[in-house]
This record gives sequence, structure tokens and C-alpha cells, in this order.
Amino acid sequence: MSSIPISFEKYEGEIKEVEIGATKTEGGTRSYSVTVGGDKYLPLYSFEGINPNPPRIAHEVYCYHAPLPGSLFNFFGDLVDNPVEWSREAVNKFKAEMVNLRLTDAFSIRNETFKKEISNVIEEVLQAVKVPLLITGVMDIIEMDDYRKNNEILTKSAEICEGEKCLIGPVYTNAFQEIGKACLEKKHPVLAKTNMDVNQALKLNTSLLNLGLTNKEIIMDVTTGALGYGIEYTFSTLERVKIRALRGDKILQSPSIIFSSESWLARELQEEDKLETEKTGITFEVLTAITGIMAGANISSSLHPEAAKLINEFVNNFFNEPKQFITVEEWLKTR
Amino acid sequence: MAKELSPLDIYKLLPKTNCKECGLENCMAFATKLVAMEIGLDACKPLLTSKYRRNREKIWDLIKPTLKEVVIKSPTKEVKIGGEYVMYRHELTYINPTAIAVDVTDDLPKDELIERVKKIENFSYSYIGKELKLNLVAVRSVTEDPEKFGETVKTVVENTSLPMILCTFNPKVMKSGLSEAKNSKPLIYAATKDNWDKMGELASMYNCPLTIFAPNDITLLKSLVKTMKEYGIEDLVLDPGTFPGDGVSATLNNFTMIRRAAFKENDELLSFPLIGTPITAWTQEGRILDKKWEETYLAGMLIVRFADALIVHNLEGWSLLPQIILRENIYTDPRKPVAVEPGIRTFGQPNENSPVLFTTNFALTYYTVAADIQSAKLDCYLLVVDTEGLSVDSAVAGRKLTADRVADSIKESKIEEKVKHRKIVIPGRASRLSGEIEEKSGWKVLVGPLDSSGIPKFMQEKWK
Amino acid sequence: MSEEANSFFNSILDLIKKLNNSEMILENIEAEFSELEFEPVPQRFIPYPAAVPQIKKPTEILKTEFTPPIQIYPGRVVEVKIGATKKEGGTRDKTVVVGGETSPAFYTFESPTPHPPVVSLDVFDTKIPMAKAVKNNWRDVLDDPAEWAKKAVNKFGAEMINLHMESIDPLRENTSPSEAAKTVEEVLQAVKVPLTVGGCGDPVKDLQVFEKVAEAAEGERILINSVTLDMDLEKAAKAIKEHGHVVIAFTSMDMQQQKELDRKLYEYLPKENIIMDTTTAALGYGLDYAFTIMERTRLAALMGDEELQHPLSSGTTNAWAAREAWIKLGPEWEPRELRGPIWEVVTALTLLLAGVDLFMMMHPKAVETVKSVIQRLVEQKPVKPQEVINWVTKKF
Amino acid sequence: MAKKISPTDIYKLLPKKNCGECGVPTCMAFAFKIVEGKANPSQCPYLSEEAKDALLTKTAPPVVKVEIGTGRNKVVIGGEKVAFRHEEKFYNEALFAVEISDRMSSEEIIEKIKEAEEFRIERMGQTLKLNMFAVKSVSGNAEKFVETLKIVKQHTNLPLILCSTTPYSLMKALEFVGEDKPLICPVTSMNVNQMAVLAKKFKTPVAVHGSNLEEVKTLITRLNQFGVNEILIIPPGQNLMDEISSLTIIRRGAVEKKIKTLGYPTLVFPNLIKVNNGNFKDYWEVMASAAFLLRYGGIIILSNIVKWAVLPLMLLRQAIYIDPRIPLQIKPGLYVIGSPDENSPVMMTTNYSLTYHIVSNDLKIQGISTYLLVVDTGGLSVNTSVAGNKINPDSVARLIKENRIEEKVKHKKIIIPGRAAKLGGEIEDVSGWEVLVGPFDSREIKGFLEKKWLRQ
Repeated sequence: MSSIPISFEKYEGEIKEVEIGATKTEGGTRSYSVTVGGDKYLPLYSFEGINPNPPRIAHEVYCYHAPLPGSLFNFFGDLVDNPVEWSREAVNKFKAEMVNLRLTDAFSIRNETFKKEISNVIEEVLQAVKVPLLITGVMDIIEMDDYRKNNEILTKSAEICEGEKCLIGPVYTNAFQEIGKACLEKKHPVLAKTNMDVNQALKLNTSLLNLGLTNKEIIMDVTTGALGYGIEYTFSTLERVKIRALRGDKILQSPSIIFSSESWLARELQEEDKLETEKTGITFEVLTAITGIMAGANISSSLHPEAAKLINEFVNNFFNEPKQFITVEEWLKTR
Repeated sequence: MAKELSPLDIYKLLPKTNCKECGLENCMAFATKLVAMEIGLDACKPLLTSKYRRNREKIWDLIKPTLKEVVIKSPTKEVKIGGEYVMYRHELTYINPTAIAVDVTDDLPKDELIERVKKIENFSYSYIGKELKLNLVAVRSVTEDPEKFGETVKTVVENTSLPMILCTFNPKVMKSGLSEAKNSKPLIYAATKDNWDKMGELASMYNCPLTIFAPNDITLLKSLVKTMKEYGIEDLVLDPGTFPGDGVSATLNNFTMIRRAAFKENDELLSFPLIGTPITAWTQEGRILDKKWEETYLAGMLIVRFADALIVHNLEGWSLLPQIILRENIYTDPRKPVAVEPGIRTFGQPNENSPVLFTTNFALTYYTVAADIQSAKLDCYLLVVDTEGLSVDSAVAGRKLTADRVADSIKESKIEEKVKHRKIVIPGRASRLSGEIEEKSGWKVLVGPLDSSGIPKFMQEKWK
Repeated sequence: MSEEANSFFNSILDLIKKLNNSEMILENIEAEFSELEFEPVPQRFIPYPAAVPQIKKPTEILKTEFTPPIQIYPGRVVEVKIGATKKEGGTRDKTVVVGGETSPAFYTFESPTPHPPVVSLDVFDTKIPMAKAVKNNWRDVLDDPAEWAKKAVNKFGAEMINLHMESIDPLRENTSPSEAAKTVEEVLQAVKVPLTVGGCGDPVKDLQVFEKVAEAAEGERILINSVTLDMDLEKAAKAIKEHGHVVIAFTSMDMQQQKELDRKLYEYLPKENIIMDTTTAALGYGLDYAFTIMERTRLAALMGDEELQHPLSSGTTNAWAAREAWIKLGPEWEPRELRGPIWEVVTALTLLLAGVDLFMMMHPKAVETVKSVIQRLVEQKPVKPQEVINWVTKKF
Repeated sequence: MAKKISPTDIYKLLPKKNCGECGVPTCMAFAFKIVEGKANPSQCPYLSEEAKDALLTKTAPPVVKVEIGTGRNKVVIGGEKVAFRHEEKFYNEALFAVEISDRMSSEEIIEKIKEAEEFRIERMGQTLKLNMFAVKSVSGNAEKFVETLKIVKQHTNLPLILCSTTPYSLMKALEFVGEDKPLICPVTSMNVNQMAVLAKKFKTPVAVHGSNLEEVKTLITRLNQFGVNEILIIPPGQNLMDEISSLTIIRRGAVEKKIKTLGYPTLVFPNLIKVNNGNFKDYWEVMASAAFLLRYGGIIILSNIVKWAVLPLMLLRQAIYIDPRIPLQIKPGLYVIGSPDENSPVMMTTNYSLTYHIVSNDLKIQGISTYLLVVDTGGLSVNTSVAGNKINPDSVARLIKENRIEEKVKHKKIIIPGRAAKLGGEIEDVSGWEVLVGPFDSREIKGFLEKKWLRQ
């Protein structure tokens, strides 16, 4: 074997591209749209080829009181209580390319009052910022009833954002009809959430495709286990899904997402000394995103703006201006 | 031989009878001279008796050279190669100068063969009072026909006293050559991985030194040496291959590695003389002149980088001259003083009107000038100025030859009592000092020729 | 041994003595006495052959191992850069770096050559005695150093030019320092390769010229050839350092003097600005002394002598001082057009193998040969043995 | 996908005696175990030498295993078989080396060593720690380098990486610490022969640094000729993108294309990254380290020990190197949290180390003292073990009896996880204890206790 093979496998399949956010011409009010996916090679296999769209980052805005550590509350200050203001700040100050509205979770949905507000919030955010939007419902289903509430709130959201091509979800293997139909009708891509299992992902995608959606309207969420909390399962599932898709499995040929925001639930970040935990938190989030991206994730839904900036720099490194290294010899000369 | 060998180690093994048969006062004197290599082991007669055989062997092991000495003999002459004690000449001195062999082939008509052999034998150049000669005839079998080869060897033996290197890889051809080489020990070239057993047979049967040829493969070379030693053959010569063109790097690397393994890592299997074959330059494509040109500088590099013998093809003077002079230089003993005694020398029958010339006491400069004066049959006085053994231009550049020094040596030599006139001929390369010399010595200065070969012409025209 | 065995033994000894130095092949003599000991006629240094054992003939090659004898030296030769490009404050197109060795010259089985030795061509600023074989190549440019330099670079591929200012010699034209500086500037304009500027050997006049030239060639990082022990080293070094140049420290074949000169220069100049010239003598006229001083200097440097860890330069043109390079020696030694340049080649290649990093040469054919040998030694191309194996049977 | 060796190839070389002395009933089963990397050919006492050699080369991992250091602290790197952890597993954890230079003062060195050695985290039944020190010679002076090593040796016996471009300094260093089998680097085309001689003489592994993969291959071939086979590769590349490509080509080249000269673990330098704005420099080192960890980085040299950077890297390493086929478990039994008394609650969870880590941490944060019974579910989380009915009510009862909980507390009430509500009834019947269904999320336990427990 004299010369070294540059490509190890010829892939027949490729990941379809999904567009998030509709501009005026496409019937929406976004100032631009973001395209993710279209991968022809495994992630960061730049020696085989560069994928058309680099992974993109969405900044999360919570419309409810999420169980976030003290250091984050201090960072966002009173924005936490005003999702619209928080969205505006995310775009203007933190240069967010996309905003992911976290509407509710299993605990806060029980408090009825939030629901009315949520539709107002969505409308106001649609006015406040012109970036593509992700609308995310209940990610931690506990009881069967939670599915019902999730369907309800997301079909409502689909109506409100009609034509805006928002990424709406999650839908589950046993709760996808309502939201699926609504998104098909109102032309939104759907977030298909399964639990770190390739077969579950196959099952859910098949159901959505049978509904009439195409791969170009599905983003897969294999569920993010944060760094130190099951990330290895997310990493391997993302890899297996990407490899199967590239090897020709049509059903799985949709982009996928990593929720680096999950990393802020790590118990290690509960301790008190503020500065240390914030830097640790940012690193937790960045590493969670990197792990997802290097396994094939095409979107990172992120929380701390500093982390988002670092993740963007990391991605940029592989797509246009790679960060230079000094040589080992130079290293041996520096103190 | 261990460099730090002390005469005491030798003395302990000597008969200590102070019998003076070796021509020295006592055994201690003999031991000291032996260590300084100024006397041979065989000068001590008692050591030859079987009583002291064990001691003699022990002494031999102490003083023997690291590199085996191999002797190539003709009925009347012998050429010693190898037998070196050091890797770098400045560590002590080199002993046996690189033996240069020029080739003849067994397809030459007899008269052409004899003419070439005679030319090889008669080749000579006088250099600092010494006649530089070629050493061996390499007889190559291009016909691979045993009779032809045998005949050629016979003719060579009859027409030259030079020992031979018999070159063929074909054992049958070699056997017929050896059988013709009456009363001589030619070097057999060569045993390879294909014919080593038969060539080993011939070497032990005819008791001739044997070359081992393993092109660019030192592991194979060592293995063949080990095999031959098992055969009882001790007189071996190594050829790791001389590769012209791009192969010059591998060639020098192989020669250097073998030498270093022998001297710095005591690798017994590689402690044998090395033979270089610049003749391989002729195997390349291209112009004849380029092949001669490459053969010459390849030979030069191999003389410096450890070849103990060389086989070349080109018999032309311009090509052999730099080789024999380089060999002469590299193999001179760096410990010997390089200067001659300063002072006045007379040539022919000079009188009070004869010219006075001066030169430096660098041996090489003095001998060159002296040779030219003698050949010009010139009666004159030659003043040898002490420049600490530097030639004229090095002495001028190094400011060892100054006007003061010339003036002082004129005074010390009392030449003023010998000649009436006060005119001195200075070397052309010292022309810049002419003004100062006139000032300091009060003698009129004539700037002589740049090279002493110009002295005769100069004296006729300029010396009245 | 029994009396009877002894007498028989002595008779054998006498027989052999008579044969003097030619040996008798003892093939068919049956030895009755088992403890018969065979004593050949002694030769100078020839050992006793051990009693010949019964030879067990090996039937196949006895395998053995060979690992290249690699050594690790404590010392390392410094790297010296000559010439400066526009970016570096000069006007050269290319610069040259020599030195950096960690092993003896071309022991490439041990470590590769960090920088291939450089071959530069001599240019003189006045008439000097020159062998015909050399003069034929430069007749048309002898009186114009700038043209001479151009021809050396454009026609003969010189990587560097050595301008020798013989004319400044008080005992010759005694040209002034400012005139010398003008010539240097002309050559700097004419060619864009690094430049060496040589004096005439007079310590006082050389210093004055060097100071002027150093100023005129500000920033060009030229190589000043040379400073010696009897020169005002502080002044010379200051001028060289101030204007960003490098220097050759010249001694005549004396390691102790060279160490002393280098030591003194360290007070004023960094080690990376110094190249050593331990004097080159021609083949047949002291080449062995030049070779040994250089070989010992390089080995001492590698063994850790910090006062000798500099690249070596050689005025190889001195080879033409040897009469054999140009004198008429009769028809069998002709043609001189070959004998001359081969003299320069063999002188250069011998010193190349001692460790020289910078050659100053004259004859284009010699330059071409030395450059091609250097390139081939540095490249270490693999070898195809079969091509040469058949030299024994080939007709030439 | 890595081409697997078929068990039949292995079986052909086995004695086929089914004697069971290797701990596996039949030779064929033993062959399967070998293929899965769960058994070692040397376990079979009846293998002939050639069979053993043939087996070893057949089963030898495509990436050579290299040992560095000696004794208790010896580390192993390499020995990998796959390019994707889900195909089998990653065998030998990446190693973190902390950088020390001979320009640092002895106090600085001692302090850094102490800090590195004390950095230990107990997590999920494992101790996460730093593994080695990389001592680099900046001065280029042999004596200074050896002096530094003297100080290092006095304060640690972790394996070392000796870094210098001058073989002489390394020779002097090896004369001092040679028998501790340190890794020496970098081998370049300028010093490959001398480094080979050193590696051979002191039997130490080396790290090869080439400007491209072809040059790396030639250097490795040369080292093999000298008989040096314990090698690490420094992936060539001027930037992070090229280095990640090199790392990928090296691993997949070795594993899938069986390129012998690429079958070696790697040594990476995340701290070589050039970042101009200051505060991002440390982050970039962490990001580069993470990228290397995920893409086959073997030994990772960190410039300093900063908790906020090293902790996440250690968690990532732990995660990536967990065997995906068998989840990480802890020993089932009674775990006492805080200082419970006779009135403290009794709770139950599963022995999946991640579940136990979350629950025990939440209890500590909420300041709750309790007797926590850890049930053996084969390392499955509450959710998965309930779904696959891996929680056996009898084992709960047995735990209560074995640990004599009745003697420790007055009451007979046990709180089970919210997601295991289904099993409440059965546990009550079998254990005779009243079952309270706790909250879904262990962060809610404090609220649950206040409402449901303290009022009684």
C-alpha cells in the first residue's frame, strides 16, 4: 500500500437540505432563511470533501422558569422574565442567527396560565426579530397527558407562525399526527424526537414521510445526553444515523440537531462560586456541541452566548479560515 | 592496537635477555620502538623460537592493526593493503597507501595487452624527491573463456612484475587464471552470494587473498565474511560496491559505515581492507569524457573515504596524476615534521658572482625549487628562510614571511662574504615585499618567476 | 618433544628458511608426529597461522546481523545566513544558509545534511596571475567586476559571488576605501545573489575598506572575508555588527589560533555571524594539512568544543597554485584543459568530505562538477546495484 | 466498518480439544470470545508456538499497543480495533500529559506537579486523573534538562514524555531516567537514526513527527528496520482541520486498509494553536483537545491544569471510552447519604452508575439524609429497567432484610422512584413495607418530602 487512500468509502446517499425561516418572497417575514444539511461526507472529513452547509447555531430563549443554574440567571438578569426582550437582545447583542423559543416543559405546562401568554409571546417575537425561528415544546414528557398538551400548544404555534417556515417540535413516535399535519399545512419543518435509538428514529421518520412530509421538512433529534450525562449514547447514535443515511438509507436522510443547552443541567454546575461555574458551564456546553457536531449534528441549539460564539469559531475553523498551529519545533522553543 | 598501549605491556612479554640481536641496547628500548612502530616484531630473534611462541602471539594481538593487512604478491613484488590502526589519519597515521590497479582485459590481442601492461608498470611521476607509481594490474575476463583468461594471465605474469587482481565471477575462469599465476598470490575478485563456495575453495587451495562483493548490502557482506572465516580463509578484502551517478551517496555511506563499525564498534567481521571500483563509472551511458571525468573524482573521494585499493580503467596521465598525488598526501605521516632546516644551500660550483636566491623551509616548496635549480644546472646559492614550514603564499598571507625575516637570514647566512654583488632573486609570489626587503636588507631585489619552473628562463634574461 | 622429533623438526625449519620469501605449498607431506608445529619463515608483522584445524566446510551462508553504527554528538554547528532579501532590509533575490550539522560531513546514514554546501565564484577587482584554462572562461570580463559577476551568475549559475579587492593592497594600486565601496555597490547592483567581499591581506588597509564597504552595503548581510588575529577586531566587529553583516575568521592551519580568534570575536559578534577559514592548500601542496585541520576542527565542534562550532569556508581557487594544475608536463600528461579543472575538483571534494560548507572556486567545469556531487550526496537517491554489477565482464 | 476476523479463522488454529481449561466450554466459543476481544489466546494452555504467534498476529489489534512508564503507574495507549466506538469499543483511554519546561523554576515545577497529582475526581465508580508529564527541553542544554528531570523525579513517578530536538539531550536524560521507560520525541527526518539507536538501547517508545503522512511512513519504516516498533504518530498538519484529517486517515488507514505503517496510537498538541486574542486561547486549547479526544487522539498534552477546562475534558474521555455494550454499573446494596437516624426516609434507585450519580448528588445538594437502597438492574436506568421489567420486587425485599433496615429505622415506609410507580403494589406484598411513590425527578425529592413525609 504505497500511497495512502484519501477516501475510505464511496457514499451513495446524501442528507437532504432543510430550509428554516421564510423571507417575504416565500410568504414569510424573515429577513433571511438558514439552510442546513446537504452532507455528502462524514462530519469534518475535509480530506474527503467539504459539506455544503456548515452546522448553524440557534440561541435559546425560555418562555418559562427553566431549572437553570444560578450563574446563568446572573448572566441574563431580568431578560429571563421577558422572552420577547430576551429574543431581541439575543439577535442584536449576541448576534444570534436563529432563535429557539423554548415554550414550556413538563412541569411548567401544568400551570395553565402560561398557555395564553405563549401565543402572544410568539406573535411579539415574530415582530421583534426577523431571524428564522425554532419553536420547541415539551422535551421531557412524563405522563401521557403531556403529549396532548404538547400537541395542542404546537399546533397553535404552527397556525400563529403560518408561512414563516419555523422548525416546530418535538413530535414523538406515539404523538406526531396533529403536529405533523399542522406543519405540513402551514409549511413548517418538523423536529422528530426519539430516544437515542436508530430504530426509533427510523420508525418516527417513516411515519412522518407517510404523512406527506419529505426529508426536506424533518430535523432529527436523537435526544441529547449532556456531557457526563449520557453524551456517549448521543454521539454513537448520531454517528450511526449519519453513516446509514450516507450509505443510502433514504428514510434517515435528514439533518440532525444537538441541544448543547442540556449541558447546563449538569449537577457539577450547581456549586456556588459564580465565576468558576460559569466558565465550567460554558466549556460543558461547547464540548457537548462539539461532540454532537463531530458525530454529524447540523444544528446546535445553544444557551450561553459566549458558548455559541466559541462553537461558531470552532465550526468556522473547519469551513473557511482554519486556525493555524505553531510547529512542534517552535513549541520546543517557547517557554 | 590499543592507542594507549604502553611499552611496559610489551616488555612484560619479551625474553628480557637484552641479547641486542635486534640492534638495540635492551628489551625495554625494543618495546618502546615497537610501540612507536619504528621497528618490526621480527627484529627480536628469540621471540621466533617455539619457546616464546605464546608470548609472540600475545604481543602480536596487542600491536596488530585493527584492520587486517592483506598482501598481494607477484613472484618479485608484494603490495600490502589495509593493516590500518586508525580511522582518521590525525589519530596516528595511515600505513599502507591505497593500491591503484589499472585493468586489462582477456580479449585484447597479445601485443596490445603487453603494451598496456608495460605502460601500467612504467607509469611514474617524481614528486618531492619520490617516484609515484601504479601498484597492480587488474585482469578482467570479458570473454568468460577459461583458456583465454589463463593465456592473458600468463602473458601479464611474463611482462610485468606488478602483482595482479584476477577479476571474474566465474569460478572455472578464475581457476584457469590462478593456475597460470605461478609463484604469486593475486587478489581473487570476487566471491558473491552465488559463487562463494567455489571461490572459497579456490582461495584456500591457492592460498590467495579473496575479495567479497555484496553490492549495497552490508548484512550480506558480513554474512559472507563469517562464512569464509568458517572456511579458514583469513585474507579477505571487502567490496560493498562503488555506484557512479546518483549512487555516490550510498557508496560513501557504505564505506564509512564499514570503517566506523570496524574501528569504533570493533566489528571483527568488517575489520578488513576495502576495495573501490571507480571503473564502474564506465558502465554509465553518455560521453566517454564524462565517464573518465567521473572515474577520476570518484577515485579521489574513495582515497579520502577509506578505500585501501582501487580499480580504474583510464590510463591517461591527467586522470591518474591527481589520484597518485592525493594518495601520497593523505598517506604521509602527519606526525613527521614538514619543514627542512633553514640556512644557505649551494648548487653546482657557485663563485663570488653567482646569483643568490631565497625560498621558504616548507619541505614541498624547498624540494620543488631545488629540483628546478638542479634540472637547470644552475650554480648558485639558495637561502632557505624559516617560515615555520609554510609555502610562499601561505607564509606571506599568514605573515610568517616578512622583509625583516629575509634581512635577518641574509645576515645570519654570512652570504655577504661569499658574493661580491648585493642582488637577491625573490620568489614571484613574494613580489609585494620587494620594496621592504630592499629597505631592510640593503640588497637590490630582483622579483623572480611565480613558479620555480620559470627560474632557468628568468636567469638567462634577467641575471647579468 | 622427543629428540628424534626435534631433529626432524629442525630439518623442516632449515628447508623453509632456504626458500626465503616464497612459500612452499605443503600439500602432500604426511606428518607422522601429531605435535609437529609448523613455523613458517617469519614476515614483518605476519602472525603465526594457528595450527590448521580440520576445516568443516559450511554448506550455506551463515546469516548475521548489521545495524548501522550510529553515534550521537553533543555539539552542533551553528547556522549562518548570508545575504538579505528586500523583506530583510537587503536587495538580494535569494539568501544562503550554511552549517547546522549534527554529524560529520555526509555521514548521511546517521543524519541528513541540514544545508547543502554552497559553491561561490571568485571575481577580482584587478589583474591577477591566472592559469590559461581558467582565463579562457573570463577573458571578456576581466577588467569589469560587475560584468564578471553577471557572467558568473547568469552563465555559470553561481549561487554566490566572492569579490576579491586585491587593488586596495598598498603595495599595488592602493585604491581608496571609498573607491572600493563603489565597486562593491556596482556588483551589488549587477547581481542579486549574496556577496562576499575579500580584502588584500593587509590588516590596516583591509579594516579601513571593510568599514567603508560595511556602511555602503548597509543591511545586505554581506560576508566580510576576512578578519585575523592581528587586526583591530573590536573595530572590525563593530562595523560588521552595526551594518548587519557576517564575517570569515581566518587563521593559517592552527586550531589553537582559530579558537583564540573565535573567542575574541564572541565579545562583539553572535556565533551565528561567524564562519571559519582554516586555510586551503592545493592538492600536492599541503592539501593533507588543510584536510586534517578541517576534519579535526569539525570533529572537535561535534564533540562539544564551543569555540569551533562554525561552518567552514575554503578558498578552493588556491588549487591553481599547484604547478601540476597548469605547467607543461609533456604529452602523456596533456590536455591541461582537463588537468587544471580536475585539480580544483579533487581539492574541493577532498575538503567537502572534511566538512567545508562554502567553496570559493574559479573554473566553471569544476564548479559544475562539485555542485552536482553535493546535490547527489545530499539527495541520497536509492541505488540500483544491477546496473554496475557487470563491470567485470563489460567492454569499455 | 472494520473487517472482522471470522471466528472460524481463529478456530482453525485452536487445539479443538474442548477441554474448557481456558474458562470457556468449547474451542469455538473461545474463538468467538477472542474475536470480541473478551478473551486472550494465551488463556489456552495447549497452543503450539507457531499457532500462538499466528493467533497473536491474527488477533493483534491493527493499532499497536504501546506501554509507557513502569510499575504501578505504567500506562497503555493504542491497541485499538475500530474507527467507530459503536462497532465494538475503544480499548485504551486517551491519556492527559501536563507540560513542564526546563525553563520553569523548580518551585513552579514542584507546584505544577503537586497540582496535577492532586487533581482527582471520583465519578460513577471511577477515579478520573491526569496520567503523565511532558518534560520539554527549551534550553537545548543537556545538563539543564537532566537537572529539571531530577526535580520532576523527586516529586512524581508518573510516566514521562521527554521532548527535545537534540538527541544528545535525550541521551543524557535517558541515562538518568531510562529504566522508567519514558516516551521520547520528536523523531524527525533529521534525527531518526540517532533516535532509533536511543530507543533500541533504552527500550523506550518514540513519537514520530513528519510534515506529511508519506514522510511519517518513511520514518516508521526506518524505525522498524532498526527493530523499534513501539511508536506513536504526531499527526501532521498546520491547522486543526488538517490534523483532524490526518488522525482520521491514520486510524481508518490502519483499521480498515490494514496499512501497517499507520497502525500506531497518536500524540497530539492542542496547545500549539495560535490564537491572537488572549481570553480565547485557553478555550481554544480545550476545544482542540475535545476534537482530538473524539477523533482518535492518544496522548493529549495540556499546557496547564485549570479546573474549568480539565473537568469537562475528563468527563468527555470517560464517556467516549465507556464500553457501549455493557453500561457502567456500581455495586448494588445500601448506600448511606448524609447522617440518617431512625426517623429518616428509606429510598430506592437502580445500580446504573449515571442514575446513582444523579440521585445521590441531588440528595446531597438538597441536604437530605437517607438510607438509599441500590437495586441490581444490570446497570439500567429507572425508565429502561421498568420498561424491560428488570426491577425484581423480591430483590428489593431481600435488600431490606440483608441490610437489616428494620433495625435502623422505626417506620416501615419506602419511597420508590416516580417512574417505577407500577411496581408499588408488588413491592408492598413482598417486602411488607408501605410504598410511597416519589417524584419523577430527583430534584423534586425535597418538595415531595416536605409535602408527603414530614407531616406524618
